[in-house]
Amino acid sequence: MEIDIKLAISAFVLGLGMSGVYFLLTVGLSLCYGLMRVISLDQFFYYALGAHITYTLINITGNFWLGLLTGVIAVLFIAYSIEKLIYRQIYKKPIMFSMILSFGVNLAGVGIIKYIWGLAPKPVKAPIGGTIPILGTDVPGYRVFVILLAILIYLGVWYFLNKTIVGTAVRAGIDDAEKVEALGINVYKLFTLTFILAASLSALAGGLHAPMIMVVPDMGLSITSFAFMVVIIGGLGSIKGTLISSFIVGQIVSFGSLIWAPLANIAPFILMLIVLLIKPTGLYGSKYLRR
Amino acid sequence: MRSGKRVLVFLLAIVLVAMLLPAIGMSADEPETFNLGVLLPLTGTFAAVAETQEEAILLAVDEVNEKGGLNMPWGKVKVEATVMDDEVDINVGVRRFRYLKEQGAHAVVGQVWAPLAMAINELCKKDPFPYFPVNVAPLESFKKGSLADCTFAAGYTPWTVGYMAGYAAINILGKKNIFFLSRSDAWGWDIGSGLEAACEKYGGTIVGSDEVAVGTSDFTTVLEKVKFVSPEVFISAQFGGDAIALIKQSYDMGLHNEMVIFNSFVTNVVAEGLPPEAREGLYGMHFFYHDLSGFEDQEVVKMAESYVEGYTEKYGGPPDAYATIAYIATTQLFEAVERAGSFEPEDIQKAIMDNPDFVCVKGPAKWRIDHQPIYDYAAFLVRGKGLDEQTSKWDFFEVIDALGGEEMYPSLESLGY
Amino acid sequence: MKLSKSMFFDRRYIIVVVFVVLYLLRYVLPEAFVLEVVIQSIYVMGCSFLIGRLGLVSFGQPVYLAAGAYGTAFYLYYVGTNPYIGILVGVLMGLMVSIVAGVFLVRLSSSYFTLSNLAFCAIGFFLLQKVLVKYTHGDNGLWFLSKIDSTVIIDLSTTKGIVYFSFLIAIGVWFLYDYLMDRSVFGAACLAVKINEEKLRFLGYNAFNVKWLAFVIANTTAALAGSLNAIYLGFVSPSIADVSKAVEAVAISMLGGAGTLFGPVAGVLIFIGLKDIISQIVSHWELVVGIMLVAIMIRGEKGIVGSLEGIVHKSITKNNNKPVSW
Amino acid sequence: MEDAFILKVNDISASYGQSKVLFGVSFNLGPHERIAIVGRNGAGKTTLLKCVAALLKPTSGFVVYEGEEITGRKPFEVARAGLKYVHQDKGVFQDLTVRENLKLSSYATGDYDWSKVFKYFPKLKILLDKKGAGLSGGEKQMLMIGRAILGSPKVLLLDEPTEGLAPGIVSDLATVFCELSENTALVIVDQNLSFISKIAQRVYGIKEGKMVVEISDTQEIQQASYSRFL
Repeated sequence: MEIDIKLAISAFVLGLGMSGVYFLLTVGLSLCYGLMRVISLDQFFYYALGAHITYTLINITGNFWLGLLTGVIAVLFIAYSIEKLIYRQIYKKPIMFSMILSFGVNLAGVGIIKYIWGLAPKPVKAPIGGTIPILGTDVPGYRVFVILLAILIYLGVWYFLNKTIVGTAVRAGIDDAEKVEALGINVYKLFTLTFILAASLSALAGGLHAPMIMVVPDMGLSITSFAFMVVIIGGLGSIKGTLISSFIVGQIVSFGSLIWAPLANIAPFILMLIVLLIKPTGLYGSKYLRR
Repeated sequence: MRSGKRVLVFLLAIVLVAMLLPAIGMSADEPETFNLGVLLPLTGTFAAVAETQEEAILLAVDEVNEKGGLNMPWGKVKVEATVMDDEVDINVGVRRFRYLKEQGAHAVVGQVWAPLAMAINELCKKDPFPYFPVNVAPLESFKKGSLADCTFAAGYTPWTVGYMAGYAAINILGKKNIFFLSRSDAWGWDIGSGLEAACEKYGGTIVGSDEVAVGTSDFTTVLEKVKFVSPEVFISAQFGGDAIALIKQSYDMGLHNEMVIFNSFVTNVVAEGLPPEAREGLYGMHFFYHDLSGFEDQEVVKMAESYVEGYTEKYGGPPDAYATIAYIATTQLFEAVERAGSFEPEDIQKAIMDNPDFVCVKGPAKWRIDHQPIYDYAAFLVRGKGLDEQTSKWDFFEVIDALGGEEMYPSLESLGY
Repeated sequence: MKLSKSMFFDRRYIIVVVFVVLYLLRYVLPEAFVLEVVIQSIYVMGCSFLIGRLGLVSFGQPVYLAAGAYGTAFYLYYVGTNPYIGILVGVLMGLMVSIVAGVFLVRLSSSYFTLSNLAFCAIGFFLLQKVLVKYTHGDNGLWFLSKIDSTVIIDLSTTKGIVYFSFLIAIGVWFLYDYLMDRSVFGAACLAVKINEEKLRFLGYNAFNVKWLAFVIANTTAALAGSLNAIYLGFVSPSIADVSKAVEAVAISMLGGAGTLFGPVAGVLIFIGLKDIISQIVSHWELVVGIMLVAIMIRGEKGIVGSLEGIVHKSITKNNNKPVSW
Repeated sequence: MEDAFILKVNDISASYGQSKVLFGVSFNLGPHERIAIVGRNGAGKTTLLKCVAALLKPTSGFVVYEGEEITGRKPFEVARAGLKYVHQDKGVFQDLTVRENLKLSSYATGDYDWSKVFKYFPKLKILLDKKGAGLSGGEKQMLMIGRAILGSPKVLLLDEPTEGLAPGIVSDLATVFCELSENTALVIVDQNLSFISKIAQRVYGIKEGKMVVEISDTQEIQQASYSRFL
């Protein structure tokens, strides 16, 4: 099938929308890995929880934004307690502990969601309807909003990491947390902060994604492998890498499905394998991050 | 190493003792209960569907027991159901299937997921056992020699779904230019070949097609393609959660203004998961829609009504399409057992094949030689209602027409008979 | 090791004892459960070895399982009817896949190794489900149970025969791993890779070769389990390589105690047993299993067998010397 | 003499996983003293320093700093109290500029007076906006030490400060260390014996995880004759 220029433009914009959601979901994953050297599979639980709380709040108040905010705040508190109760105990253990532990948290969390909300898919209406013409193509307005918001969040995270002293400490910790501690900084506070930041961004991703897809307890599962690909292609621990790779993966998925839809599912995996074989630390992963 | 040898002797002794205690066969000829094994994917992708199927099966069991039980030559026999979860995993499913058998199940109903149904069918081929899968099974499994003698599938194949969708789009809605979005697995391909057969027969054209994987949540790029091709009708093979995402995104992108959106096999779960405005004007084939008011065959309307009433009373909501497949499978199993007067698979098979006509909650039907039921009303063509047309929580669709009969099924020759 | 020999009998006897006891469980527990435990234990063994003895965590185990299963399935569906040849073909297929994959994957550092195995698994799944659909029939799968010939001595066309055979194979596999782990230079070299790769290099060993060999052995074991599974079910479908099952093998390894000889058996026994029991009692078993997984990971980092052996050794030897691993 | 020591390390044993690394090591440090710990690769020097700085938990033994036991306390608390460890691998934060590296230390200690850093290492002033990854080995070491002396620590634990540095820089460092010890006690682990003979007031020898020798005789230190013990 010949690719029309109009189709290509819309594929590009829609790909950006996907990139936005991927970015929000993976930036936390990447930060957690970088700083604490944990792989936090429970981010997908926060993602699903954010979406479900958004759904419920819309039903009660009719306001999407309030739902989104409540979801993020609720997850913030849950993540805080999970970090204190569970993660604290495994920071010094090998990384696979965090994988299995967070896999358990995810399993239990999704179980709770199923218990509370049931299994049936739930509708969430997009708060911004209509389409916006971009270069002669109509693009759903809500997607454009998601793209803009993702850019805003990236700028915010960038500012936090580069212009604030706490963010500088986080960046230093990504390099070597022990050395940060040796300077006299309480790294555990940094860990808690990073974890709840990651979880709230995941919840935000879930809430934002809800109007585009269906809300089901297992919704995190279908996005897990994509999220991991984004993090790995970009390089674990690198925010810039995460941004660039979520852009790339979004575009590959988008253009892949334009050519032959099944490509969308496999092309990112192939890209990831190629990237790793050429540069074993991902595009922007620091080679000093050894673990 | 002396201690080691002593251990070996000890072990040998244990083995000997254990062999002297073989499990004594306890199979009585005239059991007092009929043990029904129910194996459904209660967790995993199909959990929402499986939940409704479990309800329907248990309803059928309750109804039989209220009548006193199954009418067997040696008296009334109560039915006892054991429910297990197959987790959409072949190993788990087969293991639990064998548990059910070891626990003395006389028959098993279940499976939404086709590969597991086929794996269990394979076991039943070697070791005959009454097995009634409740899914829409792939075309390949009905090829001659594939199904075990006592495996009866209450659903039909996706081929029929695709054929009916094509028939309805072309002959009833009068839309001849079709874009078909398949699912890249046996389900999608079978629907596709059914659709193609219908197009060939009734003069439709597939002007564009694509396929996406199960579990795809973002369809926007594909939908752009659909928009670009601008067909008269957009038929999709998506099911469950995928269908919700697809239809919602189609609505968001304004596809409903330019073409008819047709989800080939629609269910209430999908309707429930859609915002009302996206549901409005959506067409689809529904295996069984609970509100048949206005349908001409009054016989069917009455029968369906009493089933829906019983179901709603017990579970607080009407039965869905897949629940009804499960209900029909269970009731047909019971009928066959009663007619056979025996729990033996050979007798049950004979009872069904000797007397293949039956009447179920959605009208008359007939078991074909390939173990598919040919329904007079295989599916109902429905149109989604918007918010202002909706009168109650469960009022999702309006029934427009019904399709069925041998015409809608793949020919026996094509299946190797 | 000297110490443990004087305290216990030769560990090879323990292997036989464990499997004979497990075999006898057949008379108490459902046969399907016991058989599943044995086959899954063989599957997890390789994974546990990689984690515990080399520090390599692979999230791609299902793809090696699938290599074995499909090797066997292709042979039995398209070529012949002898299940023994089928198993052989499956193991060879697994060997080939892991040799090739090892060349690319083993050189990656740990987290990247873990996740590129995941990617490899996803690609394998995609190949089986979409690309090779002509041969694999996609999701419909291949069924061949009724094609399997009966064979002499141990008849693999009967479930009983498969049970016997699986137990014999399991004992063989455990003898092999017992040798690999604690009786050979190779086992020591593996541990050295885990602790300090640099220093192994100083000793004149090629760390890559050690890791690669371990990777091939471990994943061929997984393929063997896949072959047994295929013979048992008489059916394969691509779902065997599903990415969503990737964490399971690792979780079971950790649960049982990674790198211990009987960890996989204990882990599988508990994991499958728990799931089977809990799913009968509560409908949302994930919740319970998830919480237990968290609790086990926090409380006993050595896994069940790892913790047990510590206790046993302490009470017997009455000192704090770290016990050698069983 | 008791209170004359700011740091007392008592009978420390430690292990990595299953392998024991330290066996009952003890040493003392006076308030303005410069001591050196020498030993071969793998003798356990780094492990010892990490135990003292609370970055590693010893299996037995304890560390007393300013009359208080600090074993088992959090590493950042120990560092804030003025006992700082300087890592051996020239590990400045690669992604951070020199300015950010220093800022971080100021943030940790509340000491924003960088003049003493520039007094010892004027070169850092020119490098302020350069990223850590772009510094030379000597510059990295300057930054590491400069970073550590913010907050006026009472004890500095320096792990292999001269490793891989050019001889000129090493002799500069020796001068700096001598000046530093006016306010700070130093524990230096190094293999460069000529460097040690220039600065150390006392030398401990460590071999296979055990303290084998303690030398306070200036002449012996200058001749490095203790190396026969290692």
